Amino acid sequence: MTVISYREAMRQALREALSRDQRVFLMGEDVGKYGGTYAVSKGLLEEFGPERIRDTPLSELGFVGAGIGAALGGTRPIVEVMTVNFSLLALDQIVNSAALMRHMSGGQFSVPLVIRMATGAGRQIAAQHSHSLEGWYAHVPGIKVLAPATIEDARGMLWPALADPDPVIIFEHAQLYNLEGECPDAVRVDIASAAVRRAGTQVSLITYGGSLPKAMDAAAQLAAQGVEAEVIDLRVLRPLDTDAIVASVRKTRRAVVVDEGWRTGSLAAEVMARIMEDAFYDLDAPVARVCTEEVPIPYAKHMEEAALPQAGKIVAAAREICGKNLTG
Amino acid sequence: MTNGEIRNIVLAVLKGIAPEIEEGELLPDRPLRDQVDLDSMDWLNFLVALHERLAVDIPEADYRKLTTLDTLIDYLVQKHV
Amino acid sequence: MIEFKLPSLGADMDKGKLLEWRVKPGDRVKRGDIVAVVDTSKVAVDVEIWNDGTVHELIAEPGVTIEVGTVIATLLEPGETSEAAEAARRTRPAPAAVPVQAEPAVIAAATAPAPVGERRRVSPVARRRAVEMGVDAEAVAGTGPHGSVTSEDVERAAAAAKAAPPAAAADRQGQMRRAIAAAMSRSKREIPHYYLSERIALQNATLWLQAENARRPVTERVLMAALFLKAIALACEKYPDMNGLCRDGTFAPAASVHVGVAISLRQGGLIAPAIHDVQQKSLTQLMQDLTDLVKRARAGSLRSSEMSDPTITVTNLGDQGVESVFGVIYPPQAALVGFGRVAEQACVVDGGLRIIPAVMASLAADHRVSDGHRGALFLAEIHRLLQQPETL
Amino acid sequence: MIAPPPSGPVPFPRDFALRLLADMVRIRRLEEKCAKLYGEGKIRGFLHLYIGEEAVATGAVRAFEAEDNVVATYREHGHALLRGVSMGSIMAEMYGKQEGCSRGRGGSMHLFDAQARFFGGNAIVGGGLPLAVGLALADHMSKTRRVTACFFGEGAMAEGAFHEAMNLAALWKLPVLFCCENNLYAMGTALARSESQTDLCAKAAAFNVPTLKVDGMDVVAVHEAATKAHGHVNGGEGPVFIEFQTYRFRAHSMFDAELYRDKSEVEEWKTRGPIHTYSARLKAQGMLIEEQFLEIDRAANEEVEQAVAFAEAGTWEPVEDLLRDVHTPAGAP
Repeated sequence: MTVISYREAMRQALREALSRDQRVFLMGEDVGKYGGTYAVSKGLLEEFGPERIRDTPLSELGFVGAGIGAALGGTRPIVEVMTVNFSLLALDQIVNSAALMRHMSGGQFSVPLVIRMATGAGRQIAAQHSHSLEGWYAHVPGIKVLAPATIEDARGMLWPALADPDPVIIFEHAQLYNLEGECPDAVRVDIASAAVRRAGTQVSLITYGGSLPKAMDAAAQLAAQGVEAEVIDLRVLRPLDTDAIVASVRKTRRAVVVDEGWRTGSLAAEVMARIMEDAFYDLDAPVARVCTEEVPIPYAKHMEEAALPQAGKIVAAAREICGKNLTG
Repeated sequence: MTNGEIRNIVLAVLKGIAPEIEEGELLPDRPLRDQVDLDSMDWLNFLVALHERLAVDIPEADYRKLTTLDTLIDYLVQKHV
Repeated sequence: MIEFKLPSLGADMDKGKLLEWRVKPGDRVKRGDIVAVVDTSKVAVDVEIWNDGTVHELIAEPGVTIEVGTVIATLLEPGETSEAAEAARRTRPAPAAVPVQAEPAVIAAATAPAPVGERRRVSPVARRRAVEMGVDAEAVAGTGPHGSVTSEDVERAAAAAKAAPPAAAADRQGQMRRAIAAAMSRSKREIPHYYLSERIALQNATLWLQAENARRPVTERVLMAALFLKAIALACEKYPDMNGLCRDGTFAPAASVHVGVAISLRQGGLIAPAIHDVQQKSLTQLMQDLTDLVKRARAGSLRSSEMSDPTITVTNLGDQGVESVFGVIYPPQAALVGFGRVAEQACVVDGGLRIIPAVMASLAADHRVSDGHRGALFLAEIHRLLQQPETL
Repeated sequence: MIAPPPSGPVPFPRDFALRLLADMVRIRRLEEKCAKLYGEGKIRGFLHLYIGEEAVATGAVRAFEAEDNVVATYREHGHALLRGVSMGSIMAEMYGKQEGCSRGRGGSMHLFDAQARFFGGNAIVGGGLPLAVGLALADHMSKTRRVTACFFGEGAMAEGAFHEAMNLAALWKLPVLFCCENNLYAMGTALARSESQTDLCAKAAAFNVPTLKVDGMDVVAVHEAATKAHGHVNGGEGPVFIEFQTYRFRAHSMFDAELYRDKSEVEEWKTRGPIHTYSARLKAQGMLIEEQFLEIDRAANEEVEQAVAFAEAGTWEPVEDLLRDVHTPAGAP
C-alpha cells in the first residue's frame, strides 16, 4: 500500500500494460515529448520509444480512426484524446466505426481499442474546454464507458479495458488528477459493476467520476444532520449496473443522482428512468438530480461554481426529498 | 385452454368479487347466484372480468345458460376455443 | 519593500515545491529575470520576477511545498535601503483582506406546486406498505415532501394501531354500525316521514335495454339501475322539493342532483356515497360511475366529498328479491326512493290482463318539506320517464 | 539558422510607421502585464501570450478596413486590441468581470466584440476556419464587398477543418484571407513532427489558392503582404493564403515547461524581435529618436495601468444572470 496521485496511478497502469503486452501502444497529442497535457505519460517516451509512444498532429478524427484501424490490424492501441471537448471532432469515427463495426460486420471484426479522455469543468477553462459529455457516449451500443473516480480504479481499470475485445472509453475527470490516496500494490478491479463508497440507509447519492468527491462531502454533511446517505459510484456508465442502483434505492427508498452533464437527456435522466422502471414501488419521494445548470460553462469563478453541481446543492436536494420525518 | 384452466380462472375472478366464498363449498351443479351473494352490479363485473381474462363476449340473451358453475364453464370452454 | 509571492503557474496548480533559487540576497534583478525554479505537480518551471529591484531576503527553503500566493522572498525597491525597508515593514498596515466572493447563492430547487385535486400524496412504497399492514394510507398524517405520506408514516400508524386494543378491526365494523344507528335514529326522531308506492311497468324499458345492450360490448352494458338513477334525477329537476338538504329546520333545494346510492358492504354495513350531477350524465357515464363507486366503496377508498354531499338517496333492494322497500331518509336529505324486485307481474294494460316486467317503486319523504300530493306527482313523473327509456 | 533582421528604409509615411510601432509596444506591454497578473491569480484558467508575434497582428490588421470581419484563436489579445476592442474591456474580461468584452463569461480565449466585427477567439484548434468561410459566403451572396480574415496557427493545418474550409473557399471563390501564424510549435509538437509537408504554402497551394510566404517578424513585410492579399481578396478573386513565419518567445500557455525546444533557440529568435528590429530601422532612417520611443512605451504602459484599474474596479456578474443569454430573448435583434 503506497500513497500516489490519480495521475501516477494511471501512469503505472500505462507502464504495466506497455510492459506486459507488446501489442499495446499509446497514441495522442503531446503524449510523447511533452509528456501528456496532464503529464500522465511523462517518461514513457524515454522508456518505450517513439514507435510505441506516438505523438500525433492535431488531427483527432484522423488519429482516432487510425487507432480503430490499428486495433482491427491486431494491435492493442490506447488512444489519448486530450479532452472530451476535442473528441467531438472524432465523434464520427467513434460512433460510426468503432461502436458499429462488430455488429455491422456480422460479428467478423471486433475493435479492441481503448480511448482515454480527460473530462469535466472546474479551474475556469471556460465553455469550450469544460464539457462533460460521458452521457453521449454512454448512449451508444457497441462501446463500454468507464469513469474511474478513485486511485484504485485509475490504477486497475486499464488492464481489463485492454483485455476487452470491444472499444472501451475511459473518462478521467480533470480535477481528479491531483487526487492522492492509497493504492494497494496488486490491484484487480472489474469493469462491470458499481460500488458502494459509503453505506447508508435514508437516501442514495448516485454519481460517478469527478462528482464522487462532492457526493462524499455531501454525505458527510448529511450525516452531521442525522441523515445517513449511501454513496453509489457507478464506475461503469455503459452498461449501467442497474441491479446495484435498484438494490440501493430499495434499501433507502430515496435517491439523488449527481451528474456534471446538463439535465436534459443526461445520464442522470437514464438512471432515474431505470429507478422508476425497477424500483417505483420502493420510492418514498420522487428521485431528485443535481446536474450542471443548462448553460455554457462561464469563465468567471463564481459563475462557474454556480453552474456546476456542488456538495451544498446535493445536501439541499437530499433534504428536500427526505421531508420532515428525519431528525436534525 | 383446458376445462381445468378455465375453471381456475372463473373461480379466481369470482373470488375477486366475493372474497368471502370458499371454492370447496361451491356446488357446481346448483344455481351459482343462490350460493353467492351477487347483485346485478356484481354479476356484471363478474362477466366483464371474464371477458377481459378470456376475451369472450357474453350477450344478455345467454344469461339463462350460465346459472350453474358447470354450465358456465362448459359455455366458456365452447366459446373460447 | 516588495513581497515576492509564489506565482500561480498553471490552471490546476494550488501549491508548488521550490526546487532552487537562481538569485541570492543582494543580487539586482530586473523585470522578466528568472529568480527560481518551482516544481508544479507536473513539471519544473522557471519562475520570473516582474519587478526591478535588489533581492533582500530569501524566505522559502528549497524542497518545501508551499501554497500559491505565499511570500517566498522580499526585494528592495530600486534605491531603497534595507534600514528604511525594515522600518517600513514594522509599520506596514495589515494586508488588505482578500475580497471573499459571496458564497454563490444555491439556486433553490423549484419546489413542486401545491398538490392539485384532492387525491392525497402517498408515496408508492407507503401505498404498498399500507395494504400489507391494513392501514388506510389516506388517513395517515404525512411527513414526507409537501406533506406526502411516507412508508415511515404508515409503519408508525400501523404500530400505533397495533398498540390499540386488538378489536380495532372489529371496531371499525362497530364504528360503522354506530354511525348508521345514529343517522337512522336522528332521521326517525326529526323527520316526519310519509310513504308512497307506485307499480311501474317496465316493458318498454326492458325491451329497449335488451336492444341497447345487444349493440354494446359487455364492458359498456347498461343495467336497469342506471335507468332508475336517471329517471329520479330528471324527476327531481321537475320537483326540486325532493332534492336538497334541511339545515336547522329550513330546506334548501340543491343546484344539482347528487344521488346517494345505497351500497351494502360484503362484510356487513351500508354506505350511500353520491354520484354527482346525475341529471347531466349519459347512461354510459352513469354505468361507469356506478361501477367505479361500488368498487371503491367495497375497497374502502372513497373520497370524503362522495360521502358527505348526496342530495337524495336511492336504495335498490330488488337484487335481494324483496317486492318493495320503504327506506329511512338519510339526514339532512329530504327524500329517499326505493325499488323492489323487477319481475314478471300481472298488470291491466288498456283494459286487458297482460304479463309484463314491472317494479314497485316507493318514496319516503319529509313531510316538513313536501306533502303526499307532491310525492305522488314525483313518483308519477318517474313512472312516465321510465316508459320512454330512449329519452333518458 | 534564422535570416538576419530586415534593414532598409521603411516605405510608409512617418505617422503611420510610428503607429505600427506603438501598436506592437501596446501588445507587448499588455501581454507582459497578463503574465504578471496570472502569477498573482487575478487571471485564471488558460492564458496564451503573443509576445514575439506582435508584428503579424499589427501588420495584418492595419491592412484591413473597418467593416472587414476578423476570426481569431485563443492567442488573440493582439488581434482584438488592434481591431478596436478596448484594452480595458479585454483586461476586465480576463478578470472575469462583467465589464469585460464578453461579460466576463469567455475569459482570455473567448474575446468577442460585435462593433469591431471581431468574431472571437476559438479554443478548438481550426474551429474558426469554417466560420470565416461562412461569413464570407454570406457577403458573397449579398454582394457585399468585404474581406473576412481568419488567423490560425500551423497546428491547425493538421485539422480536417483547415482542409475543408480551404476547399470550400477556393471552390466558391469566397473573400477569405487565410492568415497562418507559423510559430514553429503546435503546443508541444514541432512542425516537422506534425506535418508531412512542412512547406505550408505548398500545402495550401494544392487548393488552387494563391499563397504568400512572409517574414512574420518584420511588420513592414507583413503589412505589405497583407495589403496586397487584401486587395486580391477584396477584388473578388477568391481566397489567399499567407504564411507568416514567426516565433513566440514564451511558453504555449501558462504551465508549459517548454521541454520541446531549447533556450538557445529562443534567444536566437529574440534577436529577431519585431519591436527592437523595427525601431532600429526607424532610427536609422531618422523617423524615430529614443525619446519618442520612450514616450510611446510610456503611453503604452499608461494604457495598460488604466486597463488594470478598469478591471480591478469591475464588478462580478450577479449569479442570478447565470442563465441569461443561453437563448436570444424574443424580439431581440
